[in-house]
This record gives sequence, structure tokens and C-alpha cells, in this order.
Amino acid sequence: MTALPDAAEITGPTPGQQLRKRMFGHQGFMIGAVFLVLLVLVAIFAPVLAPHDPYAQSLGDRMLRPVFMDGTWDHPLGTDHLGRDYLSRLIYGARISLLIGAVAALISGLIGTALGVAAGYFGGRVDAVVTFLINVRLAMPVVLVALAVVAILGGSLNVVIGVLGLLLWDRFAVVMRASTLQIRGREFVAAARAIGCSTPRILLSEILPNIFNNLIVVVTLEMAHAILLEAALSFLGLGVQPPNPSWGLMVSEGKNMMLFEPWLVLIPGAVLFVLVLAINLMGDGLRDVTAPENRN
Amino acid sequence: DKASDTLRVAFTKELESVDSYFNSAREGVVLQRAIWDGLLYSDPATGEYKGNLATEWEWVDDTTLELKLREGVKFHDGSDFTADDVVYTVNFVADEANGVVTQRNVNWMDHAEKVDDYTVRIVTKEPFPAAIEYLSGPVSMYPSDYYEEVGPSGMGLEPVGTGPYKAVSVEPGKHFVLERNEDYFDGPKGQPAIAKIDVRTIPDVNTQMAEIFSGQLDLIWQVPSDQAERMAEMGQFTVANESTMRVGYLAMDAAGRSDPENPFTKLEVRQAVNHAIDRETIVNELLKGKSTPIHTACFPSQFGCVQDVTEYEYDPEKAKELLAEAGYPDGFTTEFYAYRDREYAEAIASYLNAVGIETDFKMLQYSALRDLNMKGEVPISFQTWGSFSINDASAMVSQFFKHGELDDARDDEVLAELDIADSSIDPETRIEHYGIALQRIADQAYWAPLFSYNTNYVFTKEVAYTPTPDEVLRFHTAAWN
Amino acid sequence: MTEDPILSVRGLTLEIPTAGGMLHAVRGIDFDLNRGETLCIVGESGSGKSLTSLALMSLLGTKIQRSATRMDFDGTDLLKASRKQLRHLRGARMSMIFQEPMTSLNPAYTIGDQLAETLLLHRKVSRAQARARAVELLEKVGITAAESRLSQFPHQLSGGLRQRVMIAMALMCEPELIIADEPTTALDVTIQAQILRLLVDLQREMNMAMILITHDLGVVARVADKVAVMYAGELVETGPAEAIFRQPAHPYTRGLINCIPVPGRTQRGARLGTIPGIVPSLVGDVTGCPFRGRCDQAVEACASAIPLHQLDGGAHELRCVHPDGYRHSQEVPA
Amino acid sequence: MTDNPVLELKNVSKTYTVKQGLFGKPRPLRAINDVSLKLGRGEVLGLVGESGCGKSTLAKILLGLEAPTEGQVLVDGQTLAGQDRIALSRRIQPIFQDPYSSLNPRKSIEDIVSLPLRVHQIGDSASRQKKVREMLDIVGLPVRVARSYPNQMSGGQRQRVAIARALIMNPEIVICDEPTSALDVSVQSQILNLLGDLRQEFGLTYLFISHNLAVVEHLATRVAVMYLGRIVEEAGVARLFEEARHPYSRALLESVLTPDPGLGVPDTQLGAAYPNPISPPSGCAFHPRCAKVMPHCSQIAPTPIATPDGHVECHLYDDTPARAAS
Amino acid sequence: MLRFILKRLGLALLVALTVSFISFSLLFLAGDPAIAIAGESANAEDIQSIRELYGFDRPMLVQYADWLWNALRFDFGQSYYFKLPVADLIAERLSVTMTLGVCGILFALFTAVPLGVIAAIRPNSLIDRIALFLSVAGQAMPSFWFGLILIVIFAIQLGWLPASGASSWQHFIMPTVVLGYYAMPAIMRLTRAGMLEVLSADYIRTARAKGAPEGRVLFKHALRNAIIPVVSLAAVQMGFMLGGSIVVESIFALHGAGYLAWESIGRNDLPTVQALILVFALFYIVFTFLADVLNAWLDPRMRSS
Ligand SMILES: Nc1ncnc2c1ncn2[C@@H]1O[C@H](COP(=O)(O)OP(=O)(O)OP(=O)(O)O)[C@@H](O)[C@H]1O
Ligand SMILES: Nc1ncnc2c1ncn2[C@@H]1O[C@H](COP(=O)(O)OP(=O)(O)OP(=O)(O)O)[C@@H](O)[C@H]1O
Ligand SMILES: [Mg+2]
Ligand SMILES: [Mg+2]
Repeated sequence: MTALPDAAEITGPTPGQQLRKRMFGHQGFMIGAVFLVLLVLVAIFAPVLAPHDPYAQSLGDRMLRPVFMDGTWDHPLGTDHLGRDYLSRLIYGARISLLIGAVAALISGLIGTALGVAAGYFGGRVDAVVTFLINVRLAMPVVLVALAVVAILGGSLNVVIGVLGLLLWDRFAVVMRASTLQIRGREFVAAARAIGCSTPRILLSEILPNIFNNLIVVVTLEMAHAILLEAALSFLGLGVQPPNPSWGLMVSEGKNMMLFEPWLVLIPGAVLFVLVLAINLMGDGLRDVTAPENRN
Repeated sequence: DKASDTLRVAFTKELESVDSYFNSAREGVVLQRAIWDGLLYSDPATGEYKGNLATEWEWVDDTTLELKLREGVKFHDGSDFTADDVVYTVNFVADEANGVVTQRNVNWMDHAEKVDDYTVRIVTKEPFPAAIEYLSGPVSMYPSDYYEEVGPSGMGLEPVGTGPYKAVSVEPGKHFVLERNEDYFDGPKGQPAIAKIDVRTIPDVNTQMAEIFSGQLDLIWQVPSDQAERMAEMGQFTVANESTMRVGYLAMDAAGRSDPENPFTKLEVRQAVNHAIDRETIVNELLKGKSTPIHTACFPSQFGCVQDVTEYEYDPEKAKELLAEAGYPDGFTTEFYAYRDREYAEAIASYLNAVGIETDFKMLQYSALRDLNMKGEVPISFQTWGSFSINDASAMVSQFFKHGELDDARDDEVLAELDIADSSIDPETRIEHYGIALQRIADQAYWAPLFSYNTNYVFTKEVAYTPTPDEVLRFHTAAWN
Repeated sequence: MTEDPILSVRGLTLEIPTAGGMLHAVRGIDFDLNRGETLCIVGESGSGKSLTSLALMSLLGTKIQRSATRMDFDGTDLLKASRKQLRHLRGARMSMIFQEPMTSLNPAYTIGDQLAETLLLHRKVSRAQARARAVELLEKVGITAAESRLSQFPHQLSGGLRQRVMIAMALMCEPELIIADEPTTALDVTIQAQILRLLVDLQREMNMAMILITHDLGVVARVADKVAVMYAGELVETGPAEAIFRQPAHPYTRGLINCIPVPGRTQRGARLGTIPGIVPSLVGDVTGCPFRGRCDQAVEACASAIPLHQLDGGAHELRCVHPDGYRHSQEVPA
Repeated sequence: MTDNPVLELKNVSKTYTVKQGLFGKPRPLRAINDVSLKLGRGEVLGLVGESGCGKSTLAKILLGLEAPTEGQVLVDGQTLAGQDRIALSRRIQPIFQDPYSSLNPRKSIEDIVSLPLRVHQIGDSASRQKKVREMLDIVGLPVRVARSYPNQMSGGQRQRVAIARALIMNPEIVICDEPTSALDVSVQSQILNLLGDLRQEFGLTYLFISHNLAVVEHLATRVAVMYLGRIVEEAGVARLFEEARHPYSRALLESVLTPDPGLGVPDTQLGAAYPNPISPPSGCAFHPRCAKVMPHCSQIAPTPIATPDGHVECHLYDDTPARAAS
Repeated sequence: MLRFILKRLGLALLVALTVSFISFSLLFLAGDPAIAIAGESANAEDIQSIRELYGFDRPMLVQYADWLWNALRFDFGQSYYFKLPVADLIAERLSVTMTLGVCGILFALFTAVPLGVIAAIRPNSLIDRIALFLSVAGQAMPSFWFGLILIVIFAIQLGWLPASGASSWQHFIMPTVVLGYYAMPAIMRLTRAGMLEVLSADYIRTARAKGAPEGRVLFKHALRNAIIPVVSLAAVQMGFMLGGSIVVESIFALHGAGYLAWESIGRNDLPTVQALILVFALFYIVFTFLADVLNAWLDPRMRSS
């Protein structure tokens, strides 16, 4: 009947394709992603890549210098204060940082997203309560509270992950709340309700896919945040415990000889910096490519 | 520096209170020796006891010590030192209700009595042979009127004593300035040479070193061995090393308090632990200096610390065999606690790992670990004990093996021997019974004694100082070159 | 019409580099505007109307490349004018009113400050004089209690009032040319009529030239002296309003006029005229008539260069292969 | 007038509480004020009025997206509140104003159009797919768009998708909230034609909201004029356009700018004072802008006066208050 | 406006109360404070008597109410460790932390805002890219590591600056940089984003159409609007910074509140830790409160509502 001769060709890319194209075209994102993938591979294949047992001490070979400081190839990055191979410890350390970053971001992501989406969607009292919770959380000094809790419970990987996971949900809540608020006002949500969709269905299949990009951005940023915080806690001695090769712990251990063997501090700090930088670059890139002004 | 006649020193720890009865820190002892005097004095080199605020002393009976006081001594606030001050001080600190934190140093005293203005008697609760040692160490004399007025917190902020230095400025935990006491009596400590001592708390060793490099400090101490070694190599500083009475050891839950089934209830396991650790290497590579491997549950120089006990040489194979014998052919996993010297603790844990004892490493603050310890929830831990520099075995072995809450062995036999040794006046009897107890401890491998500590003092070439083995920095013996 | 036009534009071309290639947003626009005359530029969304107006004010972003063979404002060559010269023109001799009354005023400053600023920037007057002038103009644009409005902030005014303030601001220095980019699109129909009427009255009174941009043919018909129909960056038809509405020549113009329901004229419920299809992409090379894909009069020749025809003896111009806008039987449909 | 209305509003009011500023005091805002309306089967009721007068709020109430604060909504004589919302959503479907925000950008066209079927669990996936294709064809979209996403389509195409989604459940009533005001005129005419065709083919009933009187005139059978939450005049379309009674309706009509060169811009004679819905004027809410204002207009609120084919609410047509005042 | 302030104040108090309760109950679980008080050589009876003396054997809520009541009168109890009133202890140390915090935020603002403005004026230019990279890199730099590197370079290698202490302004240079750089990226981005958004706003076009010179457009019309959110962020960052001073103070041996907090955690000095958490939280709350008020005042839309 009204079949119009519609000249418009539907040739444009789908949102997914567009996103991928922008991602691959984004310099910062790609640099970050490549580094991150490399580090993840290093973490996965640590047993294969590490030249030595990261825990094997040899008190006779303490603080051997790395190869670029007249060391030998036997210990390319030298050894630490207990004669353990620095390179191997760094490689295994990637596992700790990545694990902590990922799990802490996951936990806080779940908490923050649930709170934020609920606040944004339901508004009113729920929103008031969540906003209040966010305010309370923001008012608590993170480092201090984390230190205190770790001191109480004793430092271990699980405790550190748990504490960080329970402390870092604020940004998720804030961002998810704002995104949900924005999406909730769109007419397709009203349309879905008018069609008769249930609330869970609207939340899960109409709202969540639309705020997922923002969620991913926050996940990466919070992952970086968690990794840095773990390192800081470990540096202060109230994080991951020895002999785990946490990079923060390595900086802290190397710190004692900092004036004489600065590489002991520089190397793990630099690796930490690179990892966090990679994740941040990726998160930043994601933020760029998913930013609303880039959307069609 | 020499120009301003001020010795600038760094402390690592924030001192909670300058009042020596209300802190338990090494730094506190240092200030105590500078600001106050004890009744007696023990020569750090020879161990010989000399009169200080008292000039003569004599046991009237098993529990009564009579002392004649030095006349003409004045406190920094100008008041005279008399028997009243001794009586007040002793009675104050001996009263548990007053909450002296270093109870062990004072709780042997019952009270003091004034005989005349310059004669006092100190009455002990039980016969206490180590009394002279304590009176020349941690027990110092306070001005009665002033102390009564300001109490411990006032004393902590504006300390007043008779010592070679007076405190002119106290910022709690941060900064202390001492000035030479120009009216100091001619006692065994001698007259102080340096006019002013400026002590800053700098918690980080690196920062301390940075400051001494840049000429902001003259003397630092407790410098870790690696750094001390490097600083010695630089040639710009004097690095002096002295041993201390601090002993590092592994305490194991032989009594099964954490878990009746725990592996350390088995003798073979404890022996295996003893065999697993290479004390020599740790001492040579990590502690260095005047540290030595230790095999007894006390410091060798302490009275009664006999040395001919069973020794466990480093033998990881033997350790594994013993573990297999005990029913752990593949080893086991245990929580491993420590509260200081993470580096050493880590090295020790690594030795344990090597023979199959996997460690779940837990670094706690001292009080937290002690809390757990008292509740009996610690299977194995790396501990250290400094005996408060008291040169008597009772200060260590009796502290831990008399079924107190920190006793993880709970051996009745040991308890009986120590009871005799602690309260006997006769030196021979004491030595004999300490010997039996220590032998039993070694045989049963209740502990794995590891090594003694040492301290490095680093100071500029302008400074002349000879450290003593009791880990006490004595400002009054320091001088300019 | 013997006097020189106040604004004369020839071959105005605007190009925007984009990720996909060069966007030929505006291609070769010519028009003249005399003093006191109103030109309406009408066209669909995205046809380049706003870009054209910004180009006249030299307010385009740095990214957008402007070129033209001629762009004269009352003797000043806008193409060669220095920044300073332009600054002295803008606000003083040529003013602009924007589409969004809600966002076109700075939320941080009072109405009075913003009105006075224009005058203070261009005339050596005291603050008090500037404010007096502001009150005068506010009253002129029909704002009651003008004095008290001066200390109000934009958010305290309704959309209609804000647009009046914008108009007052544009008139502060009695400009010779006023460019209004869809000044009433965001407003309700009743307010739209009021604002338009106000603009037309003021323009007559001050004898200003005006360029009014809109996509509403109703507005065009009621306001314009001259009409320029814009499609995909080109002016496809220009001429006196009367001529354009009585005898629309370009198929696009005709299509537009047929699309809109007119009370009393189109039959209620009957099907309206339509223009099928959508606007072509202007990225990359653009040749021929951009409307040919949607045109029911298209012939093969539409793909090549399009001539400009003069109708009615000159004032009415048509850009189409057909001299009168209609395909004749001998031509082959594309 | 319809005797057997498919949709009826009885004295419906909707009050929002709004805060001014972040922490301002909450004040009531009567978006809809005691509105009664009837909508007969097959009718197109045009609803016009200026921005903020409550048109969309009324649409939301009809769609069950908002509950009225007072009054009842009857569908086929039964109250809306009592009915199952799911069941109701089969009969009333929306088309919104902004085709850019009314489609979920993350879903393919097929997902969007088939959503109502899936929600109501109608048919299996194959039959749904078939139905979607049919629907796309009906609204004039090529079937291949089924796999596309909204961002790949033009505004007009999107609005067609929205129409397809609304019609896939074979609803009786379609609520169109300014369905063309975001579109260019050339596209608007396509959509208007489509809506007209669909109405004839499926016998739909429309509530057609618009601020463009010309569009309303073209499509509607009856027109309701809204001002500040009240329907001030309701009449058959011909009647309204020939002899509007309410001064506001007249001003609206006069404001319509037909493309007639030479006529000039009309003078609507409306005051510029824009009403604030939070503190509406007393008496007749329109009186501050009314050209024919009488002294009592600011004191007494007018009541509906029946007209042959609707009602009007204006003191010009009832002389009781005037008499009472004198 | 007054209404706004009062409501905002009420909210702030409620937040403070909640934080105090959380911190109290958190540390209540921390184990036996009596042991911490008793010290290294205490025996079981000593500890029990201390427990009774300090009232640690009472129910938690009672202890909390007690604590809160005292806290309202600025009495946070005695430090277990120093045996001094916690309030005095903190008051004495706060000056260092506050100095550091103020210097840090000023450093961040004075570097980040100009950088952000320049980056926004020339988006995608070299300066913009450098600024953006600096901000990403800045956020990735562990502050403890950064601090150590600065010490190695400026205190040891070059000998220009003192490594520790707080006795002169030079002492504050490195800690200020380390503390401040962490807040920089966020402020810079917000300034940049705000400026970009404002610069593309219609009213900026209006200002240009008036013939306003570019400098006036940028600073009078744009920055004024873009700076409003930066004020809030700076306040939030300032609050975070005080909490984040722990790391910096411990590296540079500044005896401030952060360092006190770290040490007190280690010493199980609960009254001090509790009070410090509350004090840091209060700082955050006060700063954000002030920022909100300042914002409301800066933003006419809020001022007049
Ligand atoms: N800064 C820019 N960068 C890229 N493209 C732009 C820019 N400004 C405008 N365009 C594009 O140029 C074309 C013309 O835009 P313009 O704003 O002039 O349209 P318009 O006719 O005013 O439309 P409307 O009626 O929607 O206001 C559009 O396709 C638009 O997308
Ligand atoms: N959720 C809400 N909360 C508070 N007030 C609201 C809400 N929704 C609408 N309003 C107010 O109710 C009044 C009517 O709004 P509505 O959206 O119905 O107007 P409208 O006639 O559709 O306007 P437009 O033509 O602009 O779409 C307005 O003053 C609006 O501000
Ligand atoms: Mg435009
Ligand atoms: Mg609406």
C-alpha cells in the first residue's frame, strides 16, 4: 500500500561495528590495549616465562645488579634483598596486580551498578538513600579505612581484594546513576513500559545495554585505581604479604636500599606505572569512543 | 654539628612518652639515661656495678636492700635530691595501680622506706637476686614534689631529672632538645661533653640517611646492615657495630593451644624446623656485624645462659626426614606470624618452605600478634626479645617458659627448674637450674633460637662515640673529634 | 533598485573536513540584499542555512573552510577584513539572533549586563547610558517593567521573553543588517507570531536589512521580500516571495509547498504531497543536481552541471536543467 | 459526540510535586486539572495547546505510564486502574515525538518491533519474525532494515519503525504525542499520509497531540484545546476551524501562518505574560493574556459550557458570573 | 539560599554521624585495645584491669554513645599510646597536614586550570595532547613511587631540597608536588571538558556575535561558567588529599595527621584512629559543603532559587 520508493540505502555500520572501528582507530586505546594484553599474557604464562622460581631465595646472591648495570644474564633484572630473581618476581607479580584489579573492580562494580541503577531508575526515596550512601562512602578516607581494616583482619590477598571491592563502588554508583537517569528519560523506556515490559526486563534489556559502555569505562578506571591502592597498601606494609611478589611490596622492600641501589625501586615502580597507564589509556580511549558526542 | 656544639640525632620510632616508666621503647631508654640517673650504675664495658645516686648499698636481708644516697645532687628544677624522692619514686612505680607500662622492671619492688635524709631501704616482694641489675638500669629517680604535682603526663612533656642532660623542649613523638646539665655531679657517667642534643623522629631509614648525607644529622643508629655496609664503604662516616641482647627465635605451639592436632605438637616437626634454618648464612648475609647464631633460649652474655645445650645444625635433608617420620612426608601448610624485620622473617619462611612447610605469612603489629599469642592462636611465629638489656637469663627464659599466657610449651619440668633458678640467691644454684631448663628446652626444641641482633651506629667524622653492647645510646659519652 | 546592495555574496562555499572526507556543506551561493529588505532562506534541516549565516558573521569554527568570490558588506570586503575590523562590524553594524533563546544568553550574568555589554563594546558611553539604552530597547521589544528586568538572570525569564531580550541585544547599536537564524522555531505558535511581528515592525522602523532563516514556509510567505530556497548546500531557487509562492519553479520548491497541509486549502484527510527519499550525502565530490535522486522531473542531464535560469526577467532565478522546472515530453526520465 | 466511547477520562487531575532548585521547597504543580474527555471508536482527537500545558502528561496517563492523582480513565467503560496493565497495553499503544530517543539504540529493528510480541508471549520466533516483516512492509520499510539499527536510519524511517512497533499488537487506540514535530516537512507529510492510511485500513482510534494546528486540522475529526492543564474548548474539527469560541483557540488559529505571501504577520493580541504552571493565575487561567478579559475573569474560574459538538470554558459564553458580579 | 544552606548542613551532619558510627564499629571489631594499652610486658591481670578501667567490657552501642557524646565536646579520649588527649594530638599535627593539603590543591589548581583552558582552546593540538597524556600518566603514577623518585633526584643526587621534615617552606615543595599531582589530572580534565562544552555553547557564539574580543569571550563569558564544577571538584579532591596524605607524609617524614593515622593503626591506638577517620571525613564534608555553598553562590540559577 504505502510502500514508498525509499531511496535511503541502509548501508551504515551497526553500533557495534562503529564502536569497534572507532576503538581500532583510537591511538591511546590501542596502545593501552596492546600493553594490557601483553601483561595479561605474561601473567597467564608466568610459569613458562619466568627464568627462576620467584620464591627461591639465595642469601649469598643478594641484590645482584640487573644486566644493564653490569649484571649477568642469569638474573636479567638482578635479585632482591633475599637473592630472589627480580624478573621472575615481576612476572609473577603481574598476576597479583591483575587479579586484585579485576576482582576488586568486579565486586565494586556489582555493588555500585546495583545501587546506581536502582537510584537512577526508581528515583525518589531509593535515590535519596543511595545518594546518601555515596556521600558517606566518599566522606570516608579510603586509604585510612583500608589500612585500618587490613590491620584488623590481617593482610592477605583475599582481605585486600575484599576491602578494595567494598570501598571502590562509589564511582560506579555515581556514573551508573547518572547514566541510568539519562537513559530513563528517553522515550524508548516509556515505550517499553507502555508495551507492558516488567521492571526487571526494562532494567536488564533496555537500560543496561545502553549504560554498558559507561560501565566498562568505569571498570577499567577502577581496576587501575584498585591496583594502585593495593600497591600503596602493600607499600605501607598493610597489604599483600610476603613472599608474594606484589609490586607495591617490592617497591617497599627495595626502598630500604633506595639510596644505593635505586633500580630496586625503579623497576617494580615502572612496571606498575606501565600497567596502570595501559589500563588508564584503555579506559580513556573507551571513554572517548563511547562518549555521547561520538554517538550518532 | 660541632660548630654549634649540637649533636643532631634521629630516632626511628615515635616515642609515646618521655617518662621512662611509661614507654617501652629503646628510644625511651636512651632519653632516660640522659635525663635521669639510677641509684646504681653498671659499667657497660665490664658489667661492674658502681654507685650513682647511691654511693653504697647492702642487702640487709633476703628482701631488703639499704642504700646510702649521694649528697648535694640537684634536680634540673633546682630541688635537692633526697631519700624522699627515692621513696616517692619507688612507691609510685611499684604500685601497679599507677599503670607503669614496664611492669617487669618494677614489680619486684614492694616498697621503699626512708631511714634518714640520705639513707633508704628498698624492700622486694621475694628474694630477687637481679635487683642490683635493675637498679642500675631501668629504675631511675624522679623528683617527688614535681612528680606528685604533674604526674606521668606532665613528666612526659616537661621531664625533670638529675641526669647529665636536661630537656629543654619536648614535642611528643617528634622532637626533643636536650641541653648539658652544667651542674651535673661527678658520678660514674662522667661529665657530658656536648652542649646540646637535638633529636628528631624520622621514621624512614632512607630519609635518615639522606639527612646525614646532606649534613642535617650527625648521628643515626639502628641502621640496617646493608645500608651500614654501604655507608662504611663511602668512607665519609664512622660506622660502628655493636651486638645487642636482642635474640630472634621461632616460637612454636608445642602445647597444642592453637589446635591440639597441630604439627608443632610433634617433637620431630619442631626438630625439623630447627634443622631447616641456616642460621650461619642468615647471620652472615643478613644481620652481619656482631650478630651470632643462637642455640639457647637466652642471650649468651646473660647470667645463667649456659651454652652447652643440644645444637641443631643446618640440615634440610634431615629436616625432611624428620617431617616424614612425624607423618608429614609432603610437608604441611601453616600460618606463620611475624611482627618485625620482615626481611628476616621472609628469609626464615623461605627456609621452611624449602623443607616442605608451606607458610601463610602474616605480618602483624606487635600488639595484634601478642593478642593472638595470648589467646593461643599462633602455631608458629618469628619473635624477638631484647630482655630490656638486663644481663640475666631470667629476663628471657623465665619470661616465656613459666606457663604465662605467652608460654606455648607449658612444660612443668622447665617451670620447676626456672622457679628454683629465679628465686635463689646462690649463683651456682641458679646456673645449674637454668642449665637444666635450657637443656630441656633445646632437647624438646620448643623454640628454634636463631640469632642475636646487632646495631649499627653511623656518625660523621666530627663525632667521637663508642657504642656499648646493650643497645643504649649514651649521649654523655659522645664528644667531638 | 539602483542603490548598492548592503550585502553582496557571490560563490560562497563552505567545506568541512570530516573523517569520511570533505563535506561540501555549502556550494557556491550567490545573493544580494538591499537596505530595508528581508531575505528568507528556507530549507530542510541540514541544508546549510545556519552555516551560511555564521559564514556571513565570520563566526565559523576554525575547522570550516570558507571561500567566496565576493562577500561585501556595505563596502567592506568581509573576506579580507581583519579580526579587529570584523569585531567592529559584529554587534555594531551587523547583528545576529540565534535559534535557541534558552541557551543563547550567558547564564552567569544579568540581562542588564549582557545588554549593556554590546553597547559598551562599540560605543564610548557610560555604563548608566548603556543601561538606559537597554531599558529603552526592552520596552521597545514589548517587555514591561524593563527597569526591573535588568537585574534578572536569563533563567528567570520564559523562552519568549528571552528571545525578546536577544532581539533587544541585537538592536543595541542600531545595526544595518540583522541575521536571524530560526528565531522562532523553539517557541510556541502564539509566541512565534508575536516575535515575528515584532521583528518585522522593528525592521521597518529602523530600516534594517534582515536575513531570516527558517524551515517554515508559512513564516517565509508572511515575512519575506525575497526568498532563497536552499537544498543540500545550494540555492535552488531565489526570487521575490510573491513569485516563489505563486509560481514555484524548482521541483523541490513545489514539493515543499505541496507537503504542508494548509487549513482551508488542502482537503481534510486527503493525502498530502510527498518528497520521497532523503537528502544526499555531501561528503566527497558532489556533481549535478543534488535533488535529482528525489525528483520526479529528473532526467539524465541532471547528473551534469546545472545551469541557472532567470525567470520573470531576472529577479527570479532557478537552478535546474529544465528552464521552467518541468520535464518536457522529449526529455528522457532518469 | 460519542455515546459509546472507547476511551473516556472522567475528571482526571494530575499533580506533580516539583522542587525548585536543588533544595527548594517542593510545590504542587497541577499538570492536568480536572479534565473530562471522550474518544469514540474510529475518531481522531486532536489535542493542541502550547508547550507545558499538559498534553504529554495526559498521554502518559492514558498509556498507564502515570497514575492520575484524581479521576478515572475508562477503557470501554471499565476503569483503567482496575485492568491488568499488560492486557491494557495490547489495546493502547504509543508513538512518541522524538524518533531518535524512542528507539533503543542497542537493539536491532527486528528486536524493537517484535518487543511487544515477546512481552506478551505471542507466537514463536518464526511467526514473530514473519509478523515483523509484514509490519515493516505495511509501514513502508524494506524488509532488509530488520537487521539494522536505529542509528543507521533517518528520522522518518525511525518514526515508521515506531509506528510498526505500535501497530504490531493490533491496538485499538494509538496515542501519538507530536509524532511529526521533530521531522522535516517533507518527511512529515509522509508520516501523516501513513497515519491516515493506517487508520482507514485498521479502523484505528487516535489521540493526536500536536502544537501545529494545520496538522491537526488535516488529520483530526475532533479537536480539544488545552490551556494550563484544562481543556478550554472541544469541538468538531470543522466547527473549531470555522468558528472557534474561546479567545485562546482563536489566538491559536490566528497564529497559524499559512503560506500566503502578502498577508503579513497577524496580530494575535495575546499578552506576553507567560503563565507559570506552579502558580497559575486566579480565576480563568487565561485572563492575563486574554484580549477580551472582563473584570470577573480574574476572580471566577469558568465552568464548561456545552456546545452543539463539545464544550467551551469561557465567561464570554455564560452570563451568570457577570450577573452575579453586578 | 538560607534554606539550601540549612538543608545541606543537615545532610552533612547526617553523613558525619554515619561515618562516625561506621568507623567506630569497624574498629570495635579490631580486637582487644586493652592489650595495646598494656604494652609489651603486661600480664593477663593487668590487661583485665585495663579493660575494666576503660570500660571495654560494655556493649558497643553504649561505648559508641559515650564516645559520640564526648566527641561532640571535642574530647576524643586519650591516646592509648601517647597517653595524651587525642584532640590535642590531632590539633597539633593538623597544621602540617592542612598546610600540605592547601599547598597541594593550590599546586594542582594553578597547574591544571591553565593547562585545561589552553587544551580546550586548542583541542587536538600538541598542547592538548601533551596535557592529556600528562593527565593519564599522572593518574597512573603511584604516589609513593613518585615521592621516592623525587627524593632520589632532588634530595640525594642534586641536593636541592631537604628530604624530610617540615621546618621550612623548602620542606613542603616535594610533598606538595607529590600530593598535588594526583589531583591535577581530574581538575585538568574537568576544566578542559567544561571549557570545551562552554565554548561550544550558544551564548559564547552570542558573545562573539556582539563583537566581544576573544580574550573577553574566553575569560569573562566562558571560564566563569566552566569554573563552577571545578570548584566542587577541587573541594572533593582537597578532602581526598587530606586522606591521601598518609602515603606522602610517611615518605617525607612529615609529622602530620596522615602519618599519625598510619602509625596509630600500627600501634592499635584506636581512639586516635577513630578520631582521625572522623576528622578526615569531617574535612571532606566541610569542604564539599563549602563548595556547594560557593557553587550555589557562583551559579545564579541556584542562587535565586
Ligand atoms: N562544525 C561542523 N562540523 C561538521 N559538520 C557540520 C558542522 N556544522 C554543520 N555541519 C554540517 O553541515 C551541514 C549543514 O549544517 P547547518 O547547521 O547549516 O544546517 P541547517 O540548515 O542550519 O539545519 P537546521 O535546520 O537543522 O538548523 C549539516 O549536514 C551539518 O551536519
Ligand atoms: N515528571 C514530572 N515531574 C514534575 N513536573 C512535570 C513532570 N512531567 C511534566 N511536568 C510538568 O507538567 C507540565 C505539563 O507537562 P507536559 O509534558 O505534559 O507538557 P506538554 O504539553 O506535553 O508540553 P510540550 O509541548 O513541551 O511537550 C509542565 O509544566 C511540566 O513541567
Ligand atoms: Mg540551523
Ligand atoms: Mg509534550
